[in-house]
Amino acid sequence: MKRDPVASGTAVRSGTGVASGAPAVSGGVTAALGALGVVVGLRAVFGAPLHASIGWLVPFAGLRIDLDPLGGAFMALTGAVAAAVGVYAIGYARREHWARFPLVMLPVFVLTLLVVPAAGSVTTFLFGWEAMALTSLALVLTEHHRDEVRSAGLFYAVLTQIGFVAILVALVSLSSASGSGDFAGIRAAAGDLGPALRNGVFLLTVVGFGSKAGLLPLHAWLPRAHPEAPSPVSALMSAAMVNLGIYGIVRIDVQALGGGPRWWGTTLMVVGAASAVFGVLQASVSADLKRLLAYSTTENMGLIAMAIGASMLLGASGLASVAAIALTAALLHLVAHAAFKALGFLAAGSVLAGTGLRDLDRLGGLARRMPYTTVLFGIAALGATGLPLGAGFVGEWLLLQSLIHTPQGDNTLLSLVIPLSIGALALTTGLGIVAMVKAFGIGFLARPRSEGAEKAREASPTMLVGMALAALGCVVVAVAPAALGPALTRVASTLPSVGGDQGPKLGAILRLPGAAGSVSPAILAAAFAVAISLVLLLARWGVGARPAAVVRPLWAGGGPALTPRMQYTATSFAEPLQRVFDDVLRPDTDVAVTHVAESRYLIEKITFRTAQADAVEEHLYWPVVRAVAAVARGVRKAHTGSIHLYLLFGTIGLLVVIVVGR
Amino acid sequence: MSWATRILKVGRIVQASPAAPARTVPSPTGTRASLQIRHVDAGSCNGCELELSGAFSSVYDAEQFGARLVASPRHADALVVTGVVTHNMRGPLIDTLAATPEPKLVIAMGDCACDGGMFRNGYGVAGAVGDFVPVDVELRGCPPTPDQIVETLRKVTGR
Amino acid sequence: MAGLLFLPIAAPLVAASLAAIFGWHRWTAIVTALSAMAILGAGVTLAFFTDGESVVDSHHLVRADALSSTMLLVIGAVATLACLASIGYIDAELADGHTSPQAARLYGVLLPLFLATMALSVMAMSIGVMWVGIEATTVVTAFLVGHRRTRAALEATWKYVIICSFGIALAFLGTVLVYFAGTTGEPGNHSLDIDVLLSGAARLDPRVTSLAAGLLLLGYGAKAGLVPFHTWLADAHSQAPAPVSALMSGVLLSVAFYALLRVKSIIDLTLGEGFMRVGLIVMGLLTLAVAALLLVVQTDFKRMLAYSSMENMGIVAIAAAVGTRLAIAALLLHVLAHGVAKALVFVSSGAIQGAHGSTAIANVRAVLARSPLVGSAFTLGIVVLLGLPPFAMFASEWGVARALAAQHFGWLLGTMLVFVAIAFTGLVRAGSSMMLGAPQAGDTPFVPPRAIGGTLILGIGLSVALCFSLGPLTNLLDAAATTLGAGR
Amino acid sequence: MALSIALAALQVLLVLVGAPLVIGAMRQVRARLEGRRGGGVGQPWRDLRKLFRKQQITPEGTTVVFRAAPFVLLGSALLIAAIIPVVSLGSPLDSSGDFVAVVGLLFLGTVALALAALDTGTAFGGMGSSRQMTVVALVEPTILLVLFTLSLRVHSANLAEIAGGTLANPAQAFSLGRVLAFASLVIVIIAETGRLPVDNPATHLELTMIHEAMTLEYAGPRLGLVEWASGMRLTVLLVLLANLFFPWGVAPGGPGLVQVLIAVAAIVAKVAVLAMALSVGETFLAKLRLFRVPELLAGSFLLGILAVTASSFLPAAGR
Amino acid sequence: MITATYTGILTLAAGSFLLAAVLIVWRRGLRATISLLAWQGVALATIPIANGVHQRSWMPIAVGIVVLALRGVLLPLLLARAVRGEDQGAREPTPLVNTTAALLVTAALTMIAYAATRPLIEHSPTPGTRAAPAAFAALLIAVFVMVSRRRAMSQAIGFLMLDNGIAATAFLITAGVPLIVELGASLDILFAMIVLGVLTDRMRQSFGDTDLNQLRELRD
Repeated sequence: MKRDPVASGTAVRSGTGVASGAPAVSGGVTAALGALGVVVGLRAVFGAPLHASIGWLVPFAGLRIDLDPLGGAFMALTGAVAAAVGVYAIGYARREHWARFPLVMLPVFVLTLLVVPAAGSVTTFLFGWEAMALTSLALVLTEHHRDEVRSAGLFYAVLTQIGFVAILVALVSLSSASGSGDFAGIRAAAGDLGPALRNGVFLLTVVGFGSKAGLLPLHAWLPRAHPEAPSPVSALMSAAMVNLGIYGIVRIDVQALGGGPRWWGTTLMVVGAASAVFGVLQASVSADLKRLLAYSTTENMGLIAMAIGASMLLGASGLASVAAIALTAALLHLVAHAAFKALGFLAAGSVLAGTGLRDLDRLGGLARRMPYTTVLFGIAALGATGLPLGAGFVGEWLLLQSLIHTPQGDNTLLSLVIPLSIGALALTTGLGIVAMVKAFGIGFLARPRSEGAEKAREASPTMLVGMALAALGCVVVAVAPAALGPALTRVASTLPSVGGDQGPKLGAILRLPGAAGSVSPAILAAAFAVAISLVLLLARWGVGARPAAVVRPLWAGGGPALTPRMQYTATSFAEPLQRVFDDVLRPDTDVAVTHVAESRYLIEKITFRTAQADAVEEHLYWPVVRAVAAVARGVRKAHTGSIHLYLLFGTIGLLVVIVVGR
Repeated sequence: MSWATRILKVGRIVQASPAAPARTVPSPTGTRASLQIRHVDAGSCNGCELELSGAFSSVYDAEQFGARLVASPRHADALVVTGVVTHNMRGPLIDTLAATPEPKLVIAMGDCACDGGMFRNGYGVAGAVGDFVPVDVELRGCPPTPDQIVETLRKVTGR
Repeated sequence: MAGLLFLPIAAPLVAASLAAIFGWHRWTAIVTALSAMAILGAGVTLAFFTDGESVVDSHHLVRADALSSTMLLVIGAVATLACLASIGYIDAELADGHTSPQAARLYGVLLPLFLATMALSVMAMSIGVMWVGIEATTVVTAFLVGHRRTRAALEATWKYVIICSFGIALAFLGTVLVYFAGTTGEPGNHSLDIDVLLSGAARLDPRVTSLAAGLLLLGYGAKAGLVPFHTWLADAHSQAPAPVSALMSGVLLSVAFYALLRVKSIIDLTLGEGFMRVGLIVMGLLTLAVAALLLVVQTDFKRMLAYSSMENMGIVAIAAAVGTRLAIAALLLHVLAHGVAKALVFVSSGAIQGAHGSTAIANVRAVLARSPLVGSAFTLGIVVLLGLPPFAMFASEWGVARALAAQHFGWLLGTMLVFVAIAFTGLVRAGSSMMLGAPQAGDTPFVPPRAIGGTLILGIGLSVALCFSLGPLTNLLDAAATTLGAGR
Repeated sequence: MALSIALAALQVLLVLVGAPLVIGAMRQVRARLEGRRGGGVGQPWRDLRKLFRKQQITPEGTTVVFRAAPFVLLGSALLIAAIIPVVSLGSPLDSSGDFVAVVGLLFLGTVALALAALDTGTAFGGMGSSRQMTVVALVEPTILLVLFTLSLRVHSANLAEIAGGTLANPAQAFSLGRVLAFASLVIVIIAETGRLPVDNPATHLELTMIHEAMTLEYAGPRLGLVEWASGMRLTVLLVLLANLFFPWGVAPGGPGLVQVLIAVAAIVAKVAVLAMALSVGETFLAKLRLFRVPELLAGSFLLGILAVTASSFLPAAGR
Repeated sequence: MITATYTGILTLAAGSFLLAAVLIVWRRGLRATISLLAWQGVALATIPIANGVHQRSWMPIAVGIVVLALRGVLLPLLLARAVRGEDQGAREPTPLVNTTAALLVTAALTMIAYAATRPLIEHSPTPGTRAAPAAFAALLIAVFVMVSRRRAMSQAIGFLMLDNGIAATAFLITAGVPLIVELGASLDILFAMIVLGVLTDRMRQSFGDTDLNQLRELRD
């Protein structure tokens, strides 16, 4: 992963002499757009919906903006991420010498991200959606001089397009069947649509939006594109863009169609659970910091999809109040994920900028050279583990609560689905802890494993400010999720099946409606502080009889001084786990033994390499690709270049016409 | 379940311990009956090791007097050093002592450790333990019996 | 008004005669470019006069309605780009000694003639004359395709002429049968006129007309690159000089399709919408499938662009099959946007070919880094062709999709989009491997000739101008759809 | 309020004082079964007292993570002691933290220690950390499944509710689901607290260590905190085991003095019994090969799944 | 002209037209083929002239004369000149389909043509229309010639036959399309043949001969 300075310099600076103020302008505009998105979005959430219609934009259709609380909430969330990323990007772009093109595309990308949730019509939505795909693709390709980036870009482009096709077919069928191109109109007419259409739309949206959210099976672009994009872009993609996949599912399946039969929710839960477990498993064995974060995105989106699925399933089973808990869980976790994933990717970007590395096996010891970044990444990682005092805790807690509160004795489907979901959720949180401990512990603690890590530079002030903003978000979600309460209630009120006053109360203590169950992150945090001070007190025991504290070299087991090479690496850290999940992960291991020249019995070095292929890719994508390629080869064989054959084609056409046409 | 019945049948294996010897060595921390020991083999013939493990076995049960073998010098109050100090083990021995937190003491166990014993003039031998680290307790014997070991430890733990 | 009607045909003819007399000079080339602009200008002017009502010239020879104006716009816009690019192209060839002054003169004559025949086709009063115009394009472009006189160019030309002539001959038979179906033996000089046929369409013999419809579909389909007569397309488009490829891919296919639309509007009145619809759907889907599949295994970038044209013609055919007002308007926008984008891509691919001496995708690397202008133009063109917003082909493809859904062609839409996605994969893969990456040893920077650079900038400008909004063009497209009888 | 806070303080105190005794008792039982005399129940307390009088050594190159971990570890254990029903169902923190939060806090401590081990940058630290995290990855799901089984009847994950529910409806206490859940929770406790056969707390062979490998660099008071915390974690888990499955004797919220006294006696008795049972079990077991540990944990996960399924499909008798 | 005679002439013309086509399939020598093509052109020209005489209109007669000049004389001459350049005995090498099979295919095509043109006859059962199947059959045979012949010149001849067939069909069923269309069409054919001729020349220069099997460089 070491960057070749020459190649990077030539390609990034090619042809453009960027003024030194340009990063500030680009980042500033991005942040300002983000802030505007927050303001407008929040206004829409709290009762100032925005309507605008521009008929002359986009031929034959026109654009239409309809910002309701649901859209507003997503817009505000996107804006918040963008604001932090924008500030960060000022320093990052300067340090990485961005060319003019990405500087221009960054705010444009944010603009498209803001347009999507504000779209009031199918046309506007798809327009924004594809524009978002295009701008993000362009940004992913910023460092296109690297082979991995191009490969990632191709994956991204193709899978996004497949997803887009699914969405397009779903939305266009929906709008033509309901006779309206506006979401409002679709919503009004949704009740009269036939079940076949509704089911088709649901499946297509799960595939299409799921691909954007990184859900199985169209997830493969995510762990490629997110790591290879420049880090501010990774942050925007992983913390804001994927959310819009969830938004699509909520907007269409939950809001417009008002939910469906039970198998809808079940399907979504299965997809979500599979994504969550698969994602976290991959994350926990991944040795690339950004790839790990990207797989963690698949994991968290899977959890959110599970929550939405649960909400749909429960809503369809007539359990509105529990459904509301599940939905709140989804929304809250969405916010939490946005906060900690943005922070995570920004911090990873700082590491990349400071060391030129993202390979955990070569990092380490950053805590001393990059203390602020380390602390900030620690906050993000804590959030991602789902442990208390972290940002991810409350969302996962709510999800678990919704599952616990599902009465199920008399319903076989629920009795099957709910326990299995709990199992998946449980496995996910367990593995999530491993992944994050690895990322933080191996990457930032211990001693540097390479020269790059040894010479790490702390992030620049604007980068730190950007990260601090995201960290603030993490802390708020972790300690005071109550702050989000009013907004979430407003959003939930726009959704049928969970509407009304049934949602969980997000006060200082989170309480569930009509059920026993509560938790209070704020009080827990306070109590934890008290507990820690108590421990500080305990630690004073015997302090008078104690010799003065000293600093000593590490205990090397009696051997000579430890070298950084002797440390555990990310790969070795994950090795036991990889062994456990050998059958699922199917790693590709390769041991190469080099003997010394003189004797076969003496070994000079042993190289152990293990590569982790994506099982879904292996068993789903490539067969399809091979099949298409085989058909294509067949078609190609039919085009031999022989003019006689070509004329024969025409003749056959002529004969067919003669036979059919008469 | 045959194990259970056997345990019941055999009952206590540990031999009766004599009264606590006088506490000749000040306990490192002033705490009675708590001594964590890190064992360092500085170049032993393994005779002492055999006896040492005997001292912690069911028959002698040094643990009943508060002594326990630990894995890291950081955890230890005392180093039990066995054998002569070979050239290769001189550095590690010094390092190990340095890694041990204060207050600490060094118990040289066996004749070799105390003065080099029968290996004194070996080509690989650097010297006795006392030549490199300050020895607080000497335990003579080649090898010392478990009884002797336990007794010495009891002098330290004071139990 | 009559003068204006003849202008699009006459102006290129003048340019052709000048080139014939004086040979290839920069000024004759500029005159040719001006004649292309004249076509564009005439298209714009006529667009103002053709809101619904068609303008008919005396002698019953040429006419113009909103559809013709739209086609003139397409021809004019792409031709302007192609003619400007020709200046740089031929000058460079002459300078390198790749071409002789005689060949350059021939090129200078045939290029405007090509424009004239296309203008004639879209403005012909009679579908017979329209056929003559389209057949003439084959004759005229034959030597343009074979301009480079290599073995490959010769082979492409031969296939082009034989296959297209075969196809287009069938269209003539179809035209004759339409004439026969309308007259019961009595000859009439105006019985092939579009307006006459439209008003008398109800009296055509249905069984004869259905045979005629099949033949016309095959015949004009051959020229439009539809299966089964598509086999000439990739060869000819890849062997022709870049500006000619641009014209052929960007407009010639559309002009042929225009003919199909014209006869479709007549036949639909006789046979109902179903007949042509089935044919167009079958041919469109087959074309789309073949093009998409060949795109993913493509190793030659000019052939890739040719197959992309086929792919788009497949989409156009499906849109025509739906035939609603929205579909036709979207189709025309598609044709316009595709024309401009293809011109851009072909002209820049010419520059790439010139710099590499090869058309193999594998031999081209890091164009964006080595020649930002050419790289940007090619990339932008590809992005437009991929149907990504904010560019016009997003709007047109979305319009087609909506029209399909509105007519309950969900399965068709789905199938179409699957192939479009396959084609997307092929284009993105090839495009990114050519454009992106870091230059390696031996990859030198290159700068296209000034005229080509100018063309590229103009093309980029046109493509960008077509994003977001069409302004008054929207009304024109709507009127054009109305002239084809697309009521809904 | 004041009463409940006092009760919470009592619980914390009880666990704080009792934890070393639990460890001591377990060692003592083991020693007796091995035919030894043993160091006595108070030995861990003596060790602790000594450790707090020893020099504090900070290894070179470690960061604040290494220094803070013992505090987080012990702090989380204290907090858990305050939340869970040790003597009374009326903890002031019961509404602030339920079973999920308790499990989370438990793992927060584990994570802190694992990070501290990585922070040292020694091979053994990384090894212990890696192994511990592997165990956590498999233990956490099992705990959540057990939690789910337990909360299924009362529809709450709040510990007082669960314990109260069992008290109110004793017939439920011995359903199939709960038995399975009990079994898997026992395995989980063994794994999480590093007891045999998962980890040998008495080993000094680094290559077989899990928990010990992580603490190799700690010395003096910090080591004391870590050891103390380990004991407390074991104790609170045993308390949970006792009071969730056999809540009899636990004082209700707002109890009288007698009730509290009974509750203290009850919990001491229950934990003593459980600790001894655990210790007896340990004596008969050899340590598993490291790579067979996951099999054991997977087994407990399976038990958990079975427990959940049993509880959700088979309505309990008292329902 | 009385109708019977007119019908007879039309039938005769159409018949010899078809016969020429069949003979072209049979014969492989290029020169003989070109003579047959000229014969076919004459037969073709007979149709509009007969029409004109029958309807007493000068226009079809004029068209007929033009057709005679172009297809009966000029184009065969052009072809003959091009063939003179062929060095290998001006003989079609073994075609892709052997002669027996080719004749069988020809028969099948003729039947298809008769089946296909039924709607035409039903629409307007004039004497000309009744003869149209023969012309249509010749058209299909021409297509077959194009598909099966390997020499470039043979394919050009096939193309000319195809056009002849279309023209014959047109003359038989409609008594001629509007003049401008007819003129344009003829001009286009002329140019197309010229183009093909030039291309054949070029091919001979760059490939050495005109075997179309060499045109397999461009492929996917």
